[in-house]
Amino acid sequence: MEFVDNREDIFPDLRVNIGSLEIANPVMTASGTFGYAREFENLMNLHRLGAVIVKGISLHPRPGNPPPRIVETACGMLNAIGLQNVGVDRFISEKMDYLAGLNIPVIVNILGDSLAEYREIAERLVGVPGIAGIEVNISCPNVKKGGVAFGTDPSMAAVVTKAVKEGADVPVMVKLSPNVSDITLVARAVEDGGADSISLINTLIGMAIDLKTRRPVLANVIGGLSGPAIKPVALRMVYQVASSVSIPVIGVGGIETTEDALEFLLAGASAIQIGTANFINPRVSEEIVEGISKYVVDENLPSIRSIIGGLSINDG
Amino acid sequence: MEFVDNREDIFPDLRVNIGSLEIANPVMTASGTFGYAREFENLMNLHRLGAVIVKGISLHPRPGNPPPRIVETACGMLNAIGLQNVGVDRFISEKMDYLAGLNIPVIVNILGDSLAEYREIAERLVGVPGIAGIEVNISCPNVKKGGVAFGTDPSMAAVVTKAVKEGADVPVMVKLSPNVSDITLVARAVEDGGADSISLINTLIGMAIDLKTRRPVLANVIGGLSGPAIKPVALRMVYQVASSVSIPVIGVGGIETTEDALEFLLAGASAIQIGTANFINPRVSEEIVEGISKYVVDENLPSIRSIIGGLSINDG
Amino acid sequence: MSQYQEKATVSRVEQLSAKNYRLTLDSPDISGAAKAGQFVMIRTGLAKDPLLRRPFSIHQTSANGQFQIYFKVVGRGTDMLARVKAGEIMSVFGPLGRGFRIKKNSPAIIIGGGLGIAPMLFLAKSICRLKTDCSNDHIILGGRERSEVEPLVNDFRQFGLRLGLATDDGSYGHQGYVTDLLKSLDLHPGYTVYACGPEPMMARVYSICKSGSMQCQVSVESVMACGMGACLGCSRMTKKGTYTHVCLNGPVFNAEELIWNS
Amino acid sequence: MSQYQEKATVSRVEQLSAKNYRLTLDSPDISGAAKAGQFVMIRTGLAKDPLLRRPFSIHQTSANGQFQIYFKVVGRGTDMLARVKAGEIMSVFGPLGRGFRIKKNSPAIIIGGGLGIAPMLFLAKSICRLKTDCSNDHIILGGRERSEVEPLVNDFRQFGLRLGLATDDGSYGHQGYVTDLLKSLDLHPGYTVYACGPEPMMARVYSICKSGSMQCQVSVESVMACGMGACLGCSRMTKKGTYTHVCLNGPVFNAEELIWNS
Ligand SMILES: Cc1cc2nc3c(=O)[nH]c(=O)nc-3n(C[C@H](O)[C@H](O)[C@H](O)COP(=O)(O)OP(=O)(O)OC[C@H]3O[C@@H](n4cnc5c(N)ncnc54)[C@H](O)[C@@H]3O)c2cc1C
Ligand SMILES: Cc1cc2nc3c(=O)[nH]c(=O)nc-3n(C[C@H](O)[C@H](O)[C@H](O)COP(=O)(O)OP(=O)(O)OC[C@H]3O[C@@H](n4cnc5c(N)ncnc54)[C@H](O)[C@@H]3O)c2cc1C
Ligand SMILES: Cc1cc2nc3c(=O)[nH]c(=O)nc-3n(C[C@H](O)[C@H](O)[C@H](O)COP(=O)(O)O)c2cc1C
Ligand SMILES: Cc1cc2nc3c(=O)[nH]c(=O)nc-3n(C[C@H](O)[C@H](O)[C@H](O)COP(=O)(O)O)c2cc1C
Ligand code: FES
Ligand code: FES
Repeated sequence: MEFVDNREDIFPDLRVNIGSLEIANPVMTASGTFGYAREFENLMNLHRLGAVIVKGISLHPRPGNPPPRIVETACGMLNAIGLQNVGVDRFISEKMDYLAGLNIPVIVNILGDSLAEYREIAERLVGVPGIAGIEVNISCPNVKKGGVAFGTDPSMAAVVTKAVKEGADVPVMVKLSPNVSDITLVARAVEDGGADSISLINTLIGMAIDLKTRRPVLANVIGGLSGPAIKPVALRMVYQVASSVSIPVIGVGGIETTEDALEFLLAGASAIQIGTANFINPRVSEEIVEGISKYVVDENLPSIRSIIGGLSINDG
Repeated sequence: MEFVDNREDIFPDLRVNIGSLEIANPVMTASGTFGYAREFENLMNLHRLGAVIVKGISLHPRPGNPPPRIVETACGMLNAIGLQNVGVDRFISEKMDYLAGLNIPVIVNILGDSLAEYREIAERLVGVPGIAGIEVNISCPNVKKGGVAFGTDPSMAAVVTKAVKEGADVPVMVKLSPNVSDITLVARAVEDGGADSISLINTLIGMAIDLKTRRPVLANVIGGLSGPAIKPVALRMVYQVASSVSIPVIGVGGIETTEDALEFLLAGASAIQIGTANFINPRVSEEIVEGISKYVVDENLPSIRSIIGGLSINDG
Repeated sequence: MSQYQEKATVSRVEQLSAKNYRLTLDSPDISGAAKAGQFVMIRTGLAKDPLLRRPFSIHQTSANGQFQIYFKVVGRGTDMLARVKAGEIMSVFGPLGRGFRIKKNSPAIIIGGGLGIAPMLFLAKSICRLKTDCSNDHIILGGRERSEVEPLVNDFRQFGLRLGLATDDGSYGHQGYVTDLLKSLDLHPGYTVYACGPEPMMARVYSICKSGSMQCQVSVESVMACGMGACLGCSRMTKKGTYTHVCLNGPVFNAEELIWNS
Repeated sequence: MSQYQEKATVSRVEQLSAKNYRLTLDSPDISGAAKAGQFVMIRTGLAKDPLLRRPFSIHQTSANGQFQIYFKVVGRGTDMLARVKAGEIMSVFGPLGRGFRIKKNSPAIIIGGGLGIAPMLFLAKSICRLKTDCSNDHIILGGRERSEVEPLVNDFRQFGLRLGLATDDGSYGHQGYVTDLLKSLDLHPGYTVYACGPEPMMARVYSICKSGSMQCQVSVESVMACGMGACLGCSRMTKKGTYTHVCLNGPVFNAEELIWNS
């Protein structure tokens, strides 16, 4: 057995660490854009993913917003899904078996209306097989209560983080809203609150108007802007936050290509999430894993980790 | 003389009021995207503009940032011009003669490093013929001192507004930064500070990375995102601010077409500014004036004013 | 359920009227798997704008690995699609959704209004193939004016089913609605009505079916981002008071499951 | 200073090598007003992405109202431009910038490296027209390999000026740099050198000119949003310590005005 050459297993070495969680490669699918993964099983090889983050789960089922819920904008889209989901109990009973069977890390995105709800969702997920982490959504613009205030007020963000940490038995990633004056304040607050990692950005709040009807296009009036349009904002915030905290940062916002993904790693992200791009090319996440792999080989990198935060800034 | 039919002069009626300032139509050119207007004299009919807003002027000349200063992004661009300008004195002596000769309202965009500077620029503009208003830039992301802090802190924004109002002899429009948690707080603060009107949005802060060199594309690292990509954010903020203050609001951000412009009016803007689109089609502002004119005729509107804030919201 | 993301070569572009086009695409996997009433999502350009794919019903498939879409230029995506040239390659994703559930033992009335005619050619073909004789089935095509209906009529004639035609302005066929023609038939509860067209048309069709106790399947539209259940964008309220998703549970629904305003 | 935004019809598309193309555009206003060294801004697509126009030197103009650009596919905009077909209409804006200042009484050495060859055809033509006899003038073209140079040589031959050719890999002409050929000439202070190419090439050309006390004009690039002085994006530091703008004060500068790193 000692003669088996294992280099093929670790070369190219794409593994990254999100705190105590080691994942096979830095590519995750973003919450709300990949269903419960099963939707993609015939379209790509799910086993190639670094991790799957599932649609946001609340304590009780939510019907979501009335239609229209989405509208395309320039190089982006607005969504006001309104966190339609089956609630944590049905999520565990109906969705987790399949997800656990995939043998890839599953991160559950959660959202509550109150501190107590956040903590309770985390508690219900305790001991459920297959869950590798929790992503706390404190930033969804599409629910009226709580959500927004939690994400824009650093001290509230810290308190929510603490509540989830107390309830959870897995690492906790907190997902930040970009709709704030100083993202580093919120980031440091959730770090102090005990977050194991930070993901950003959620969507920017936007609006679209139908000139013919003179009404907002979305029934919910406002929605969350995602897609390539927001990539410059996401990259800037990832860079700022990665420079401000010492926990791992996961970058998300407008990633469509391997190059996009690598730029986020250079900016300081330990991993990335792919959102809207899944709608355009359902195989995109696998293709980006392949692309990153090729990059590590072509550039002769010891591992993908060697470029994380590798951005050079000219002080000249 | 009483038999002269003047209806042609007022039909279609495109006039709008920005407080005490009446302009012939709601189309302005945005600061920093239209030079000092002269650059466009052979390309369009400058007299058709509702108003011209000139490149941001500071107390002393500024050289601006080293290149690269711009980079294209998805449906947008980042700029870090760094407020290159000739300073207020040379602006008055070298640029104002031409601008005053145009006989259209000229609004001077100003930026200072301190309260005293803001007020002093306003004072130097007192009595200069041809100036119809001042637009106060409290939101430029590209200068290190002052600028950003003024724009993101409501009380600072109010103080700057007051300082300029004390110095100025023309109406004062305050231009807000979108990089804030709650734009309505800043808007109400500048209204309380005495602003005659509010324009928004300035650029979102973003970043671009060159994968090959592993450096930020812009020498300044970060820059301001403009263009169609940001329109949904601008539209949402204009809607929110127009619903929160009683002074006129001027909408800017990603406007490229007549439809875009009309959507901002529906959202509550009394006028609009055209920025990045000038770079793509130097005649765009004139074409939008024509487009709005046609809309008023086709829709049989008594005046363009009748659609300002005319958005219907479904409460159903 | 097999879905494919295929690079399809455009083999033919037909302009059927001022704004209506038909594309033929070489796409063996999709055309092989497609069922009547299903749709595809097509990327209309190479760049990031327009960003999202656009949904189009499968108009018909052929045994040699091709399928067609029939569409109207209404905005930027369809405008780009109308400029496509034979030989170009497009990214096509499908077949998607649940198509029509063909009732083999029930006489069929197929109703297509405007662009709703698009999926009905595939349906008519499938019904006739399944039944071998469909001379007792009906098809009713309608539109605002001649150009919305006439160019497609020959394709429908080949199956030998009874054809009714209507236009709002009377420039072709009966002047009036497809529902006038529907009502003029000797309707009985055994019929299954399959309809696709503007919402008000489908609402009227459904109300006729309801009073006549006939089965009614409708193909509805919704704004879609993904077309395959990932975004939850394409919601539509059901009679049960819960949302259903047009891309997964539709686009073809039993009309009675949905809420109709009329 | 007349600038036009023209809807230009593409009358010819030539692929000169794997990645290099030449477009001929019907654009009477622009081609009528253009001077050698000026450029145009072209919108490469119909949609909002790519958003900005792209700058291209005017390669040559013709008396019948056409001009050409010669370009290389390096990114999304040029990729779209390479897919353009004859008959299509493009939005073109120009002529822009300050071109070469031709010194009528000074023998010329024209140096084009890589894509820097693009504006030099127009310049060579203009010099020969102005001087009627340009057999004492030189042109030196260089590139990395044969395909970057050869396809253009015939166009330059027509003027009867002395032609030197160089490629980095020796696959065509002299193996080495255009500056080797420049140095091999019998240089004297009376010459005016006109150069366009990669920055290091222009830096070397300028340093040769400086030591030889020759006039040197260079055409430089910069990222541009507007191409006409409105955005202040295209700044470049001058020896005076102030920024100049490539689109207004260039793209052709006296090399001594600029700072060269080498
Ligand atoms: C399942 C399904 C099948 C369809 N089949 C066909 C077909 O066979 N032939 C055909 O011509 N059209 C069909 N459509 C409609 C087609 O998808 C839209 O016309 C197209 O997406 C418009 O794209 P655009 O970029 O040209 O318009 P846009 O610029 O996006 O919008 C222009 C106008 O079209 C409306 N619109 C945009 N997207 C949709 C959409 N997904 N559904 C409905 N309205 C929309 C907008 O509200 C707007 O008023 C189908 C839609 C669905 C959901
Ligand atoms: C005055 C002037 C004249 C020019 N003339 C020619 C010409 O005759 N033929 C020709 O092939 N090219 C010319 N260029 C360069 C040409 O503008 C760029 O190659 C083109 O803009 C690239 O667009 P893209 O969308 O394909 O590339 P992008 O996708 O935008 O970028 C791809 C690569 O090209 C670089 N690039 C992008 N824009 C520019 C730019 N404006 N200047 C320099 N590098 C850029 C980027 O940094 C990147 O590395 C000229 C540039 C200027 C400023
Ligand atoms: C349709 C849709 C639904 C989303 N739902 C969620 C959600 O439930 N929870 C969450 O934290 N983020 C949600 N997001 C945000 C994405 O996870 C991601 O942060 C954002 O879209 C930016 O990334 P992108 O530009 O790659 O899409 C959703 C985004 C979209 C487009
Ligand atoms: C190149 C450039 C320079 C700008 N300079 C200024 C400026 O000096 N002062 C200012 O208030 N805004 C400035 N802006 C912001 C614009 O006026 C406008 O607010 C912003 O670009 C959004 O509008 P748009 O999307 O239509 O471009 C600048 C924008 C650009 C693109
Ligand atoms: S379109 Fe995405 S779920 Fe239906
Ligand atoms: S490119 Fe805009 S000023 Fe030169």
